[in-house]
Formats: sequence, C-alpha cells, structure tokens
Amino acid sequence: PACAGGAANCRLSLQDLFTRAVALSDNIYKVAEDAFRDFQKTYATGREFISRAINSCHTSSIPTPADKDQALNTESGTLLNMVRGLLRSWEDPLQHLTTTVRDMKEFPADMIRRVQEIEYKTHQLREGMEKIIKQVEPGVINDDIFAAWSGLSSLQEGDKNSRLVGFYNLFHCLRRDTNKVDNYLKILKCKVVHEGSC
Amino acid sequence: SSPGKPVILKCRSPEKETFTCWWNPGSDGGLPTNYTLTYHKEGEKIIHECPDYQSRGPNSCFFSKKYTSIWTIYVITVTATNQMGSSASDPHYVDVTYIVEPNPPMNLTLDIKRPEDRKPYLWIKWSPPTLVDIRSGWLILQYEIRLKPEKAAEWETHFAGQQTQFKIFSLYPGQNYLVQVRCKPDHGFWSNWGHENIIQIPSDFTVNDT
Amino acid sequence: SSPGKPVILKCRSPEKETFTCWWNPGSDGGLPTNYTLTYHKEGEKIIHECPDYQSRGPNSCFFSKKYTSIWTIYVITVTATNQMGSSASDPHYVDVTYIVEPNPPMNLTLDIKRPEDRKPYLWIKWSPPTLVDIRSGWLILQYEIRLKPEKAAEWETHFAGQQTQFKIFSLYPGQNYLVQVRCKPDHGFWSNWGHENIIQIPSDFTVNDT
Repeated sequence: PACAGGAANCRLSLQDLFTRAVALSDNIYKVAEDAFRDFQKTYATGREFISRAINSCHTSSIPTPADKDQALNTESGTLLNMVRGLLRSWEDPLQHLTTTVRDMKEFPADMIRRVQEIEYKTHQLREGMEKIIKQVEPGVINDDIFAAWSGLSSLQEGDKNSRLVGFYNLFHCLRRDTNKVDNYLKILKCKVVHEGSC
Repeated sequence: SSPGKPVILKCRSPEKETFTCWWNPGSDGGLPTNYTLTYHKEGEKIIHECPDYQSRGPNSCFFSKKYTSIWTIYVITVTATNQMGSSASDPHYVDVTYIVEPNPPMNLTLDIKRPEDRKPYLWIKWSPPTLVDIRSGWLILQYEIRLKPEKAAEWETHFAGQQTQFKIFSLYPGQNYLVQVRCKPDHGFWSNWGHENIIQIPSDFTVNDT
Repeated sequence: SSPGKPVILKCRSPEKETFTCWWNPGSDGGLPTNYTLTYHKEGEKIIHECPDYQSRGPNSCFFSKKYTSIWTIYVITVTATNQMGSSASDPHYVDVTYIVEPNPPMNLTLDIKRPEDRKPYLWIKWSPPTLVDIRSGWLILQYEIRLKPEKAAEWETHFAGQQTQFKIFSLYPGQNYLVQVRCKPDHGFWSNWGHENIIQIPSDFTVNDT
C-alpha cells in the first residue's frame, strides 16, 4: 500500500515508475500495431504503400540507436532524452490525427478509438518520462531532441489516394517509433533498476 | 460545537484511468457543516481542491482522466467546517495503480459437456468487464468462481488465474447449481461477484472423487 | 531459355540481432543459373550484395549482426541470371523489428510433485532458446504450454507469461500425458512447439477442477 511508513518516505520508487512506463509503452505499441494492421487491411492491401513510406518519418532527424549494441552502449541519460524527444515529437501529429480521423465518416470506429487511446496514453507516458528523468538524472533534460511535423496537408489535401498515403506513412511511423520507445524503456529499466541484468 | 473529524473511507479506480474517494463526515456539531477535499501530489507543494463533488454521490470526490496520474502519490485530506470551527481528517495516501477494483465479469455462460473419451463436466465461460483495458494488456485480471447447490449453505470457490473459462468435474447429479464469477487485477481489489447464473446438473452426471 | 522470376518467400529473425531471407528460385530455363540477392537500406542509396549465401542453406541469405539494423526498411531483390538472360524478383520490403520468430524453448523437464500440505501436481520446467538476450531487456519472451492425454484429440493450453516453469494440478490419473512448450517475443511471432515430452500420471493422482 502507498506510503506504509507515512509521509516521510512517501514517493514512488524508480522501479515503480519504470514498471509502469514499460507496461504503458508495451501497451501503446500493441495498440499502434493494431491500428497499422487495421489501416493496412482496410485501405492498403496490395497497394505497396510501403515503398512510399521509406524515409517518410518526421522523427528520422532524431539520431537513435539502430541495433542492440548501439542501444546498450548509449548512456542512460541520452537514451532517456531520446525517448522523451520521440514522445514530444508525436504530440502534434497525434492531436491532428485524432481530430482528422474523428471527422472522417469512412474511418471505422475501432480505428478512431485506437488513435484516441494512443494519444491519451502517449500523453500519460510523457508525464512519466518527466518524473523518471527528474529522478535518474535531474539536470539532464534536453529539449533540443525534437522533430517538428509538417504532414497535416498530406492528411487533408489532394485526392483520396494521396491522402491515404499520408495516413499510411503516419501509421507506419507511429508503429515504428512506439516500438523504439518501448524497446529503449525496457533496456533502460534493466540498466537503471536491475543493474543491466533483468 | 465544531465538527467531528472526518474519516476517508476508501479510494477506488475501476481501470487505472479515473478514481473516486469516499469519506465518512463524522458529527456536524449540530450546525450546517461544509466538507472540502484537498490534495497535493508527492513532491509538489500546490494544494488542489476536489474537481468533482457531484458525480459519485454524497461525501465523495471523483477524479476524471484529466486529474488522474499513475506517476505520483496523492496526499488527500477532508476538512469539515462550520461556524464553530473546522476539523481535518488524517491524510490518506493514494497510488492509483494499487486501488483498482474492477467491475464484475460479464456474459457468464454454463454448459454441460460430454467428451467421448473423458468424464462429463460443467463448462463455465465469461468475459472480462468492458470498462477494463484487457484486450491490449494494460490491465491483467485474475478470476475466481464460486458455485453451490441451490439449497447449500456454503459456496465452493475455485481460482481460475487469467483463464476466462473453467471446467468443473465433481458435481452432485440432479441438483440446481448457482454459479458466480469475480475478478481482480494483479495489484488491487476483488470486484463484486457478478450476475448469478443457474444450471441443472443431469442425473446421470457421475460423481467424482474430489 | 532465360530464367523464371524468383520469389522471395520470407525473412525471419530469431533474436532481433540477425536475420535470414529465403527465396524460391523459380525455373532455371534448363541452364546453369546464378542467384544474386541485393538490397539497399532506408536512408541509403548504396546497393549491397548478400553478405552470406552459405550459413543458412540453399536459396537463402544470412545477415549477421554487422549487417542488421532495426527500425530500418530493407528493400531486397533476388536476380536469377543464366546465359540467356536474367530475371529479377519483385522488391521485398523488410523491417527486422517485425519479423522476430524465436527458436523453440529447450530442456523441457516434467516432474510429479507431492507437497505434504497440498494436492500433487505436475511440475513443468524449460529454458529459453539459446542466442536470445533476455537479460538486457532487448527482447522479452513469453511462454505457452500445451498438454493432453496421449490418445486425446484436443490439447489443453496454458499461458505462462515470462515464467520458465508451471504447475498443473488437474490431470487424469494413470494416463500418459504429452507436453510441449513454445515462446513468443514481446512483439513478434510464436516459435514452433518445442520437443515433445511424455510422462505417466500416477494412478493415485486425484482429479481436480481446472
């Protein structure tokens, strides 16, 4: 139970914070994966949108580890800030995605609910990251890690096909980046809380 | 006289996304008394007031999604105030992750199964409460079943882990059985028992050793 | 004649650190035909050739750690060439993030346990597949068990989460049981079922409800 010892040590431990962050990031990725599969099945079957999704993610400007050794050798404070930067970079596109899909009659209700769920939960996870970074490395918050998104027109303008490409790219990149965030957090949890050996 | 000391009874969340606290007002000293719930978050100084005293009935405070965070501990106090003075409850500490009490499971169905090569059994199936985000694994629930012959005094309970189905082999033939299911998250409280269901066990249902 | 068009069948990674692709060569036009796998990676223009055609058998290409990036799309093509001409497959787009399929768990051992204070149970233990790093958080494995009496038609499955052991309480006394385990990464495909193991349940093993 919370604060069995009363106010004196009434604080969530780093283990508590990381356990919740990892449960949330794992969950967010699964919802993003479902949303991507749903979109692909409904709108993209046999249309090879993937070929146009290459180099399409607005967050590719953020240098991040691309394999296990790079991730394990990245210093914890840096990796934490990368996660924070990726999440902050998705605030704007998720807001627009939520409002755009909500107004589109042809979007299935399930898909709309998933997008809203992802937006709500990434917002929750961002709050958690602020708390974790404050405990792990108080002075290390780095606001420079951020990628602006300028894809709104691709969701709203042009013919139906080009708009579908715009949505496909967004769902593709969301799936990728939520996977990155989840993987980095699982590594950080083992590193910071379990001294590298989960 | 000045009011008695309120007592915060409990705080519960159905799904880790909202939560509600209830308190016992205590004596009002015979005067019109006003109750205020205030809280601050661990590590912060700002004192907030209850965002919604209405939605969950008298002597309650409802924290919607906007006010609910799983990243902090809430230190909550209820103060009673009337003309003669005021009285504050002891602080109540809340970690939303640990106060989850889900709604009961639903769609309880009962079936007698007779596989060729094995003994007959009662097959019990149910589905998780809708509100809870089970599908994507955000909340993991465990289940418990209880059943008893209609006129029996005592329930027989079975822990089903995370399964949403269960087989019962040993039953008394010819009896009407009442069955109920409840659920609990890994850190949290048992829900109420769900809707009761009833089934008649056929008279040729062989009794097994238990 | 010139060769038929090869088809890239699938690519798989057993531990999200290396990966292999397999292709169906198609017709060789009756002439000695050579197959070349080429690829370029997202964010790069350079065309590379398969680093290792041998390690994973015929019509395959193995990408060791050195050549494997995650969260990156590989555009892969296989070209068949003989005296009469050549023929290229359709491009195959792969991101190693989404093709993880581990090898099955190993060392499955079965034991009947008879604790004094509790009912007897079957204790199932196994170990994760080799080469998978589950220590650093890079990959998290979850397991599923299935078992059935030797002659039964249907398997009974149990999800074991991240544990590498499991207790089964309700079994038919005197029967021979087949047991298998498989695993799945936090994000990816189920492995095949592992090696089958068999155990005889003692005749004094009480039947319980599952």
